Amino acid sequence: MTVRVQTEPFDAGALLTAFSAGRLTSGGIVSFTGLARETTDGAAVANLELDAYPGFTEPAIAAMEAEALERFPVQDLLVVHRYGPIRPGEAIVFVAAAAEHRRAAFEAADFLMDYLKTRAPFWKKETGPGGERWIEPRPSDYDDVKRWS
Amino acid sequence: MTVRVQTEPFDAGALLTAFSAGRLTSGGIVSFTGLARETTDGAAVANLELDAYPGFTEPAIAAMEAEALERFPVQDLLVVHRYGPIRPGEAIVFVAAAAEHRRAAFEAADFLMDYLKTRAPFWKKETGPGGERWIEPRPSDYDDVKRWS
Amino acid sequence: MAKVLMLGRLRDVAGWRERTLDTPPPTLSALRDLLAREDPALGEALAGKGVQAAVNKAVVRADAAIGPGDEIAFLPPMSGG
Amino acid sequence: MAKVLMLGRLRDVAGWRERTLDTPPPTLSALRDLLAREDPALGEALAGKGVQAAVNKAVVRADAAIGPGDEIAFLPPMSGG
Repeated sequence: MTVRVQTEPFDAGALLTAFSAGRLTSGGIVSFTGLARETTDGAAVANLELDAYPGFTEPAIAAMEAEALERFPVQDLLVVHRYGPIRPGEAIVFVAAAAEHRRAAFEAADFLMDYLKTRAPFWKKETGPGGERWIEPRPSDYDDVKRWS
Repeated sequence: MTVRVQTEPFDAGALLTAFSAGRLTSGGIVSFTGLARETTDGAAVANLELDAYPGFTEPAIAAMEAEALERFPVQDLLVVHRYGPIRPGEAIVFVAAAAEHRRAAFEAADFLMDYLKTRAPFWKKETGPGGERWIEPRPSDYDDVKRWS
Repeated sequence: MAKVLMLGRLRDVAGWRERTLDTPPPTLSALRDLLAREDPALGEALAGKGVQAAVNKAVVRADAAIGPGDEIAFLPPMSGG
Repeated sequence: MAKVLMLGRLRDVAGWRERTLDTPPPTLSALRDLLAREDPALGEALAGKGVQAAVNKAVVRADAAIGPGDEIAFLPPMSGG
């Protein structure tokens, strides 16, 4: 289980290659890559900036991974999350789950994303032609996370 | 939408990098990589060989992609599937789904895997210390695909 | 002339993957009967649960007509992924 | 001496991200009151729905005790991914 919170851009494919290497007992690996969109609800987004609380954010994500490991028969989990300024098309978050059987890998990745969206200590500001706005989880994000309770 | 059926090994990470490139309107990309395990139900597997029916297998997978596109609001889908001899630890199948919102990408990838497991025109033979055996879908695979009907 | 293909475990049961018939019988069921007379073990395998047939790469019913130039494939239960 | 941190939109409302208090009040609620007296708009934002507080990087109740050397952070609703 690994958590990385970083300002540097990352290549999701390179993370998947490294995460998959040498897995002789895994049957399936699920990955999720969250990208910064150029538009949100039809409006152009020039830039996205994530605030994090280093020293608080990482343990909170590690606790989510521990919860996922307890709920689903997965072998390994990885979460990489950026903060700072992020340009459209760049990856914000990468989640990977390895399991003997695919169902557990799908569920663990899905669960982690729902938790990250509503409970991970990040704060997100979009800057577009209309100015800046802080983004909070959508009602659908809160509905998604309720599926697991 | 792309389907590739090939005997050559592939690197799942390189496929994910290529699939993700330049997606300015996608919010999320889900990938699934199916790997050849070294053991199945505790028994060592020396080799795996997949039989395909070229000219029949590709259109069958393309029809599954079209079905996924109709069911879920996804922007793009990719299925790469190997046949021929496959060594433990190598990837057998790669599925990727890009969508504006993550739920659709998760569901489309999950759906495609359930369909591939039970309906894709491949036939799988394992060779181990105990000899050869042809593998058919597990009862759990048939249960999984029923979730979508 | 018609081409007959055996996929997956049917290939191992038959001992061949592809065969050419100079004079194919007129229907798929007649072809199954012909193959079963030559090789009862293969006949049994072709009658097994979940075995489908395709003519010219399209799945067909058990009593479909076949003719010269056709490619007939026998497909055991499929399993990808 | 104690350190006070404002995360996310609270940083924009306060106009600062980090501040040092030479003599911190004894409780978190006294600290909220102090900040609200200085800056009513910040006081309102701190009382907003879903705003949590952490002392030394652990989330605490609204009436938690604080003291010299502590790091107190105010956290608006979180949203990763």
